[in-house]
Formats: sequence, C-alpha cells, structure tokens
Amino acid sequence: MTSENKSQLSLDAKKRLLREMLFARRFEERCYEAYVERKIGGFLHLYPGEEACAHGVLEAARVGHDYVITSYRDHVHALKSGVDAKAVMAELFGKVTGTCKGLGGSMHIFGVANRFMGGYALVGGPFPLAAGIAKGIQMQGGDEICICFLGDAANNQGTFHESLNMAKIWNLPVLYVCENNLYGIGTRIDRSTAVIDQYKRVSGYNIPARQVDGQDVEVVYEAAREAIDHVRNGNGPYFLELMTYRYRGHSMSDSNAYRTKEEERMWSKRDPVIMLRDRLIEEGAITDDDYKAMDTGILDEIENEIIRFAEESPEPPLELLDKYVLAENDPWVHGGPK
Amino acid sequence: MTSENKSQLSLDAKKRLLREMLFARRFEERCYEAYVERKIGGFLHLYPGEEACAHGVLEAARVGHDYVITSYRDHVHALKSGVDAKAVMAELFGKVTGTCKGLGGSMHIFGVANRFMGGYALVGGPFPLAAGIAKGIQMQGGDEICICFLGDAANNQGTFHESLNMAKIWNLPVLYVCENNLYGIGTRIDRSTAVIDQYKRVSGYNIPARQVDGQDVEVVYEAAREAIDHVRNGNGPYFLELMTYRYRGHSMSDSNAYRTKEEERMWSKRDPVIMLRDRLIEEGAITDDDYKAMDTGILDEIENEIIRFAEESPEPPLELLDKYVLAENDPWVHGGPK
Amino acid sequence: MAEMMYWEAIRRAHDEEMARDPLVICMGEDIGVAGGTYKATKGLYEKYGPERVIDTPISENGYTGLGIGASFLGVRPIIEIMSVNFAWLATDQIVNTAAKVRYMSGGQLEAPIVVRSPGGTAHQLGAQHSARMEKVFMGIAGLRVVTPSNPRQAYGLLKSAVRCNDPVFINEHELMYNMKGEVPDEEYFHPLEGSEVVRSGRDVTLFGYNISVHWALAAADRLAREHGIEAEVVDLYALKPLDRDGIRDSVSRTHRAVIVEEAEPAVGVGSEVMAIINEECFYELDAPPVRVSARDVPIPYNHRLEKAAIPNPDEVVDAVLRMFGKK
Amino acid sequence: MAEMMYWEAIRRAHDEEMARDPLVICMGEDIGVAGGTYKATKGLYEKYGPERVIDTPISENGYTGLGIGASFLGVRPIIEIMSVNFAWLATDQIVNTAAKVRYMSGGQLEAPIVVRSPGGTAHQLGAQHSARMEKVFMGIAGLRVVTPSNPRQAYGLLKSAVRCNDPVFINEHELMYNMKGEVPDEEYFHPLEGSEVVRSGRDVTLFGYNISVHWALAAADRLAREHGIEAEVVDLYALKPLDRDGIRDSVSRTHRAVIVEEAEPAVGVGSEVMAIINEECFYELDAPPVRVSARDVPIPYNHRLEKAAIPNPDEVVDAVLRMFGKK
Ligand SMILES: Cc1ncc(C[n+]2csc(CCOP(=O)(O)OP(=O)(O)O)c2C)c(N)n1
Ligand SMILES: Cc1ncc(C[n+]2csc(CCOP(=O)(O)OP(=O)(O)O)c2C)c(N)n1
Ligand SMILES: [Mg+2]
Ligand SMILES: [Mg+2]
Repeated sequence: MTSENKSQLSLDAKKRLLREMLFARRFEERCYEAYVERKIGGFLHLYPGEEACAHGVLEAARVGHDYVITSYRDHVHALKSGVDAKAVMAELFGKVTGTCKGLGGSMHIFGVANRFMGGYALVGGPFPLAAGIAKGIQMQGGDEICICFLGDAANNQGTFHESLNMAKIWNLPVLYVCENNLYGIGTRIDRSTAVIDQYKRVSGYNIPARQVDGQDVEVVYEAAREAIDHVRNGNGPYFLELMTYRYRGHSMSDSNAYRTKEEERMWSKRDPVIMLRDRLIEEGAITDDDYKAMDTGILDEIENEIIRFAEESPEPPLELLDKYVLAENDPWVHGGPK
Repeated sequence: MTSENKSQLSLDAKKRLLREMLFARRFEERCYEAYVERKIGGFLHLYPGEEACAHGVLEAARVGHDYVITSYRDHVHALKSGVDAKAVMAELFGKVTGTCKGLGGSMHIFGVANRFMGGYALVGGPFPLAAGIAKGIQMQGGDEICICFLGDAANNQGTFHESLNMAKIWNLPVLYVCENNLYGIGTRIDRSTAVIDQYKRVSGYNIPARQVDGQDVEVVYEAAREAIDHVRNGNGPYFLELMTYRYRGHSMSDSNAYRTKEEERMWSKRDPVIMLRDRLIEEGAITDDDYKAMDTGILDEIENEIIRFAEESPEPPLELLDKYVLAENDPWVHGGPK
Repeated sequence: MAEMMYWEAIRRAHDEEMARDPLVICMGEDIGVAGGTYKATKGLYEKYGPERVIDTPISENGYTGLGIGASFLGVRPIIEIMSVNFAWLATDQIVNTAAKVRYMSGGQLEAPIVVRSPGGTAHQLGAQHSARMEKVFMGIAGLRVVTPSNPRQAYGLLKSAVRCNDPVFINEHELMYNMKGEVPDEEYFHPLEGSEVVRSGRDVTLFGYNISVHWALAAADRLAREHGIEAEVVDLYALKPLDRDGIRDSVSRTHRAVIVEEAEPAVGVGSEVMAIINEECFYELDAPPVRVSARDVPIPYNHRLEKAAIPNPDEVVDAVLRMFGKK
Repeated sequence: MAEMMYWEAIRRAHDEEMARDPLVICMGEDIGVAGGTYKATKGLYEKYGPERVIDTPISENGYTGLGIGASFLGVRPIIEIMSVNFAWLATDQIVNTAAKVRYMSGGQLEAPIVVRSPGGTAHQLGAQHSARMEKVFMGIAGLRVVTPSNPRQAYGLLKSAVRCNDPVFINEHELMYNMKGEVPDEEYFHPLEGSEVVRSGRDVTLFGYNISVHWALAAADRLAREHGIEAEVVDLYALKPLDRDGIRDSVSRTHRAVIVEEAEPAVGVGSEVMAIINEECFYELDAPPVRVSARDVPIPYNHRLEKAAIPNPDEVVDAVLRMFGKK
C-alpha cells in the first residue's frame, strides 16, 4: 500500500506522529514494568496496539483548545493532549508531583490546563459528561468541541443511549470516538452486543457516523478531520468508530486467554507504529537507523527523565487526605461573603 | 374505509371487542369522577383514546397464558388480561378487596393469577423486567411470551437500550409494544427524542420492528398477530409501535395546555371506540340502538356492581402495614428447615 | 417581608440567579414549557429560553451527568428530579462523578451542580413514589445535603447552593410546595451548614428537618399546653454535614433528645444524630435519645395505612411522655 | 472440615445450588467464559452452559432488572456486580423494584434475587473503585443485607440467600477472596439474621463486619496482650436487619462498645449500632459508645493516604484505651 494522498499530513507531521506513537508505546511498556516492580498500584489499563486512534483523532483536533475526555485507559490520550509525561508517570507512582497529586491514579489522569478533562473508571460515565462539556461550550459560544473516547463494550451502558439522544436534540458539539477493540475485558463483542458495527447503532439517534480502520493513523486522521469539521461547524454530534486491537490484556491481571493466537497474530501484523514506520521508510523519509535512534532516544528520555522524576518525587503529605473533598473557605456555605 | 379483509377477526369477536373497549372507556371515565370525589387518591393516569392498543394486542395474545407487564397507565391492560374489574376498582379505592389489597394503588395494579405482572411507576422500569420474564419462560421451555407495553417518552431511558440489546443477544421471547401517544407528560416527542419514529430506533438492536395505526383495533390486532407469531416461534424479540393519542391529560393534575386544539380535534376524529362502532353499524352487525343499549348496560354494571363493590368493601386492616415487607417464616433466614 | 409559597420562593431563587448569571441554567423533566410539576420553574422558559430552561428527555442519569459535565466549564445547573425516587437512576453520576471529581483530579475540576428533588409521602402516591433519599446522599463524602422546612429556607438555601462550588442535593417535599411563609424582600443567602433553634425550651430537644420540623413544632405546642413540658425544636436544615455544635449545644441545655424523621429508621438521620449526641455530649443525657421514624415498610397506597406508616405529632408527644415516665 | 479460600467457598455454594435446582442461574460481567474477576464462578460456564452462567453486557441496571423479572417466574438469579461502585447504576431496580414488589403487589409477586458484590478499599483502586454500599442497602425496607467475614460465612450465607424468598444483597470484599478458612464438608446454611460472638471478653465489645471483624480481632489480641483488656468481638454478618438482641446481650455484659467500619461514618453501620445500643441498653453503658470509621473522604490512590483513609487495628486499640482513660 502506498501512502500517497492517504492523508493531508505533511512528512514532518508524520515523522512527529511516528515519534509520538512510539513514545506512547514505550511509555506504556515501561508502565507495565513499573507495575511488576510494584511502583504502580491499582488497576492499570494499557494502550499498545491502539496508538493510532488517540493520535489520529487528536492530531486532527486542536489540542489545548478542544476538550478531551475518556475512560480508565487514559495515559496516551493525556499525553497527546499535551499533559506532561513526567506528571502522568508521577501520578501512576502516586506522587505529589503527579497530575492529580497522587490522589487519582492510572484510571484518573486529569490535565485540565490542557483541556484533558479526565479519565473515568466507570464504564459509560464519560458519555453524558462529554455532552455536558459540549453544552458548556455551546452556551459560551466558542468554537471548541468536546471529544469523548469510549470502548465498544461501554456502548451497552444506558448512558450511551441517553447521551446520544440529548446530544442530537440539543445539537451539541461533541464527537464520540469508539475505540472498537472487539472486547470488553474477556467478553467478545458478538457475545455482548446485538449490532456489532457500532456506527450502525447510532442510526437510532440520527447522528452521522462512520467506521474506519483504527490502525492506520493517516486514515484515522482523515476521518477525524471530517468528523471534527462537521462538529465544529455547528452541525451537532458525530460518531466515529475505529477498528482496533489491544496487544495486551485488558488490565494487568488479565491473561488474554479468551483470544485466539491466530487473531492476535493477524492484528499484530497491523501494528500502527510499525505500519507508519515502514511507510516512512518506504517513502524515504527516514531510515531504519533513524528509527532506531529515535527509539533509543525515547527509551533514554523515559528512563532518565520520566521515571527518574517519578521515582524521586515526594509522596503527597498526609494533609492532602482531607483536601479537595469540599470547597475550601467557600463563603456561600456561611451565607455569603461578609 | 370499509373493513373487509381488514382483519381475521370474526364479527362476534369484533362485537365483543367493541363492548370491551367501550367498557374500558366508561371505566376510566368513572375513575375520573371518583378521583374528583376523592374516592381515589395518588396519581391517576387514564387510557381513553388508546383503547385499541391494549385490546388489539392482547386480543392477538393468549391472555392468562402470555405474560403482560406495563407502566402506571395500567387499568385497561389489567382488565383485558382478565383481571376482575371489581378488584381493580377496589384497589383504586384502596380497599382490601383490591387486586393488591389496597397496598398498590392505580400505578400498581397486579393480577398475577392472570399473568398480568403489574404496573410500575418508574418510567423505563418494566423494560428489563419484561426481558427477565422472557428469560424465565425460555428457561422453562414454555411457549408463552412476554408482552411489555411502554410509552414513547419511556424509550429515552437507558433501560430501553440495555434491555433491547439483551433481549436480542439472548433471543428472548418478548414483544415490546410502544404506545406512541406523542407526549411524555407535557413534552412533545420531537422535543425529547432525536428519532421520532420509535420503530426506527430499534434498528440499533437488529430487532424486527413495525409501526402501525394504533386507533384501529383491527389493524393493531393484525400487526400484533404477526409480531406474536414471530416471538412465539422462537425468533426472539419484536418491537411494535402503535400511533395513538390520549384524550385526557397525562394524569389528573394535567390541563393539557401544551397541545393544540387542532391536534386534539384531529385525533378525536379517530376515536378507536367510535371507529369500531361505526364500522360495525356500517356492516350491519349492530344498530345504533344496540350500541346505546350496550352502553347503558355497561354504565349500569360499573355503577351498580363495580363501584358499589369498591364502595362497600372494607379498608385493609392495620396489620397489613407490616406484611409483605419480608417473606413470612422463611426457614432459610434461620439456617434452613429444622 | 412578603409572604410567599414554598414553590414561589424556589422559583424566585431560580429567577434571581438566572438573571444575574447567564451560566445558571435549570433542567429537568417538564420544567420548561410546562413550568415544572410543582411550579418551581414557572415562567422561566418564557423568560430565559429553551437553552437555559431545559426540558430533558426521561434520562435521569444522562441529564444529571450532562449537568455535571457542563458544570466543569463554569455552567451552574440546577437539576430538578421530579420525584426523588427517580434519583436512584442518577446516583451513579451524583455519587461516582460529582462527589469525587474534585478529589480524584487533585483539585483540578469540581462539579458545582444543584440537584433539587422532592421526597416523602404525599397523598397516596404509593411505594415507588413515596420514598426519601436524604439519608443516602448524607452518607457520601463530597456531597452537601440541605433540606428546607419553610419558604425562607427554600429560597435562601437554593441561592447559596447555586453559588457554592460543591455539589448540593436539596431535599424538598411534595406536601410543602404550597406552604406559606415569610421571605425577606432583599436578597438572602441561607447558610448551607448549621441548624436553627425554632422554638426554645428547657426540657427536651426535638430534632426535625424538612416536614418533620412541623410535626415537632405541633408536638411541642401540645406538650407545653397539655403537659407543661417545654420542648426545644431544632431544625436540621443541613444534613450533610450535620451541625455537631448545634446538636451538642441544645442537648447540653435540655439533656434529652427526640429525633423525628419521615423515613424508615435504619441508618437514617435519627441514627446519625444519636451517634453525634453519643460522641459529643453523652454525659449530658438524662435519658436515652429516642427516634420517631417511619415504619420499616415501603409506603402503602391506602390512606389509613399510609398515615400509619409515617410519624405524626402525637407519636412525638407520646415519645416525650414516655421519656418523662408519664406514659 | 476442609480449608478453602473465600472465593472457593462462594464458588462451591454456586455449584451446589446450581446442581440442585436448574432454575438457579448466575449472571454478571465476565463471570462465564472468564470465570469471574475473583473466580467466584470459575468452571461453572463449562459445567452449566451459557444459558445459566450468563456473561452480561455492561448494563448493570438492565441485567439486574432482567434478573428480577426472571425471579418473578421462579428463576433464582445470583447476580454478580464486579465492584459495588457499579451497583449505583442498578440501585433503581434493586430499590424501586426488588425491595418493593411484594409489598405493592399485595403479596402476589416477590423478587428472590441475590446480588453479590465486593466493596471497600483494596490496593489503590482509587476513588471510583473503593467505596462501600452496605449502608445504602441497609436503609431500604424490603431488602436483606449480609456480609461474610470468612469462607464459612461466604459459603453458608450465599446458600441461604439463594433459597430465601427475599432479595438479598451480599457485601463481599476484594481483599478477602484469597482468605483461607474452614468450611463444613457437609451442606451448611448460615442464618441470614443474627450475629456471632467470635471472641469472648468482659471489658468492651468490638463490633465488626466483613473485613473489620479482622481488625477488631487483631485489636482484641493486642489489648489483651499489652493492656490486660479483654475485648469481646461480635461479627455482625447480618446488617439488615441488624441483630438487636445480640447487640444488647453483648453490651449488657461488657458495658462498653466500639464499632469498627471501613466506610465513612455518616449514616453508617456505626451510627445504626449506636442508635440500637441507645434504644436497647443505654443504662448498661459505662461509657459512650465509639465508632472507628474511615475518614470522610473519597478514597485516594496513593498507598500511604489510602491506608490513612481507613481504620486499622491500632486505631481500634487507641479508641479502647481512650475509653478506659489510658490514653
Ligand atoms: C459501570 C462499570 N461496569 C463495569 C466495569 C468493569 N469494566 C472495566 S473495563 C470493562 C470493559 C470495557 O470494555 P470497552 O468499553 O470495550 O473498553 P476497553 O477496555 O476495551 O478499552 C469493564 C466491564 C466498570 N469499570 N464500570
Ligand atoms: C424514572 C421516572 N422518571 C420520570 C417519571 C415521571 N413521569 C411519569 S410518566 C412520564 C411521561 C412518560 O411518557 P410516556 O413514556 O410517553 O408514556 P405515556 O404517559 O405517554 O403513556 C414521566 C416523565 C417517572 N415516573 N419515572
Ligand atoms: Mg473494548
Ligand atoms: Mg407518551
């Protein structure tokens, strides 16, 4: 497959994307190790295999301007939204320098300064929140949009139905991106879902929808551009389905036993990082050595900057335990400012 | 419009249906009066205008064999399921002779002996219950089906989505009947719902669905026959949408101010009782005098049997207050039978 | 000081806050064109338009979550849930998101929503429309719960709740919307914490909230008139957090306590107030505190049974008389 | 008497009940092919097939309601909710339908479902996966709530819950599935009401349930060893209804009470036990009862803060020492 006219991405952009996606891959792999070393606790959901989804979509968005919200599998969405990788890792380590001062953890990365509105641990939770953010945008008249990432199995939650309906009737600027990796934990989509093509389910809401390959970042980018244009131009919600695959278990405790080797092999041939690398090599834009150097640089950065930062950062002080439960010194609690 | 070949209903059946529907109309009108007289309390949701829905569908079902479940607007569904009208009225009067001994009230008529599985007051509540009843049927291998009546606005509840999906993936024998009367309380359907034709929303679940006129009991009957056959023959769920209209307010406190006179006038021309009456007169099956005599007989029965029964029945004893909260003398509470 | 009805007071608070801040919105089923089941938003649709007075689909979890999401961007949603029994459907978003988002984001986001909803037994609404939920929300860290017992509180608590940066659940009551009472003519913000001594007395404290304040007051009158017992009545308009100081102060004066609550007793306001009394002023007690609660049953439809299921002033009087060994 | 793990005990109860009665089914997310997150249904899919061991879509309210509907026809569903935090989504069907249907139908229908779910703080699962809900369900008339503290109870309570005609919520704990303990070889039905004295003592009663029983036992050991204080430990395996007699009996012997609970204090097990003590045996008390609860915060991710958020045996010891004026 040649990449000519595959997308409007410049060569520079593609090279940058390759680095970002490889960075995301290595970041997640390093999280895996840190979890095994017991530096990271809780539930840890990793993103390898799905990098083209977040990167393709958010490359087409205006990060830092558009709002992004997602589920517990949230590290890479945060990174691509511009959240500092050191702060993400420190959060995973439970350190006070983390995005959420160590209070959130892997499932709850937030980077509100970058308009990354958080990872949420309840399946289906972000659907209505995203519609609400879009309502907030609409009321304030900006040209931002809200992008909500969600899994395929999450779409069986009632909030899917309720939120898409509201998004449509109120013409809200929200883009729902379904990362369809064919499984909800160990349950294959056809065992949980009456209509497997998620974009078809959206016909019940009169929302435009489309399904594309989620492994080719250029394809994702182009589809997202169209979708985002639609939403940004005031045409209401849009639903984009990306067909993808996670290379690891659902979370750390998952052995992946429910998937066939054949299926895994097939999808490993469509590795989003490798596909982009090979294309750039084929185009003569980079050499294999460039790629290796890039990788070494990334590994070095992760180890010597990011992990070190996380390791060396202090634990949150015990006083933090009671902070952020209720607003501090809110005058309205006592009858208003005196 | 002539009725030839309109349905397979025999003349006798149609005459009986006319009487039943007129009875339902008069029953509900009498409830209205009793509410004004403060004999009935709570919320009271009446059915005039929609009689062809319950009657057409349940005429095609095997009442007493198939299970029926519905919302708070439940009197007429109970009656057509074979629940004793005296017991229904007594329940509305809060008497111990009522279907639920006076504990339930208008929104909670139950007639389990007739497989009328109840009226439920939370919008969207019956959807999953119906799927569950169907699951119970399926496990026990019977040829019953479960018929679930629900309103158009109820379909915006998340349980709609969750239940239809489960009904489909598990191939459950459940027929969902949407009584689309265009309003949820005072909110017109187009203000609450992205796709107004409810049967179209079901495409997201791969469930066969159809929309028909809900004012012509013969049309409803034929559509229901098809639907019920489909379900009874093991083909899984079906969704039937009946276009109808309620002639009264949503409940007693509702002035109906949100509807135009014109719309009301249009629908009043399609009165299901009158349409059937006129057709039978036209066919020469009854005369206007027959109809009047029928009406007089019904009014007499309601007043002198049903209302009198309800009036004269005793209030429930105070001991009932604590009964039915937990199972009585359940041995498993204490470690099993001794 | 003008007299107005409870619903008018709530409506006025909506109106003032919406006039002041274009980001204050209200949403709920039939609150717009229809003006709200209990008229709390009457006329606001005409005044502020459909973008700010939002008739929602019947999707409680969905629209509550939508309100929370909007609040992340500075919108101030006042969410009406028509009957609190339907709020069970929205507990996911209220508890899992609104109550926890500031904490789990390390202070980056907050969810300044108001959820208003009537709970309790009205006129024979039956089991699925008569329950209360204040005790559920009271148990959740990160939420505030208040409950007005009169029009002044209904007005002032909503005003403060809209401005406060925490999610606030306001427990109203079907039977109280037509209650009349004085409301200050000028703008008034009722505190979201604390309690009010609404009748002074030296012999026993009757704690009530929302409708049970009125049962307590009626009981106090009878106790004074017929038995010479002077009851103090404390209005716990704030349920989360409860006013530990106010509870201690009153019980330290009267040395006896009765808590009157409409809900079934288990893990309720009554048990929590008793726990606080035990923790704060156990040695001040001259008698064990007592709760007067609903029966531990779903609410029946029949009017006689319905009445018997919930407390009334006579039961409060009896409880006090028993406490004084007079019964 | 064989030793087995808590999860094995639950699995055994499932297996025996499913083998006995073809209408017993189990359902939940990933309980079938995957055998359940905590292995409580391991191997049952292979044994009983997909119609009885049902992998559900992620639709908590939907599949719980489906289970309730099936129970109307004699099916006995054991519904697993993977984490109790997700059960908020299903409260509508549990509270509005299961708890009320027998009552509002005048005894015509009942909903004999079992809902099993782990709650509480495990290893850094964060705010949205660490909450508890037993206090919520305890407050609802028409429900039963039990909570096993060991494999024997886990086995016997589930057995009885499946047979009982009431809806039963079983509160489990993530951290306990691998706990070992003896379970009778023969079939065993644990009562759904009552409590167990798991350690006798004359000086103070420590009330615990589920995991906090173990904190209480550890504290009792230290109190005896280091301070010569003999604590009685009472295991409140039944939370709804609570065992008034058992609570009174123990406190009447020891005259002092400490309640240990993992959840935040407001309207919780602790407050309800205190209310019962006040009602049942106030005059037996030599000191005000005390609760040792979690902090009133969502649960933080950081391991040190997480530990600090919930009680531990040392805090129980300190509470007792303070009660005896030794601290
Ligand atoms: C309300 C709720 N129910 C169940 C879970 C447990 N759970 C976590 S992830 C998951 C599967 C979600 O699958 P999908 O939406 O496809 O996303 P993916 O993990 O594949 O990215 C489940 C069942 C949860 N976190 N929240
Ligand atoms: C969960 C829930 N939310 C809201 C309500 C209040 N309510 C009762 S009926 C109704 C409208 C339902 O409309 P529809 O489903 O179209 O049925 P119809 O009354 O028209 O027959 C509403 C909002 C309720 N009873 N339950
Ligand atoms: Mg998935
Ligand atoms: Mg309708």
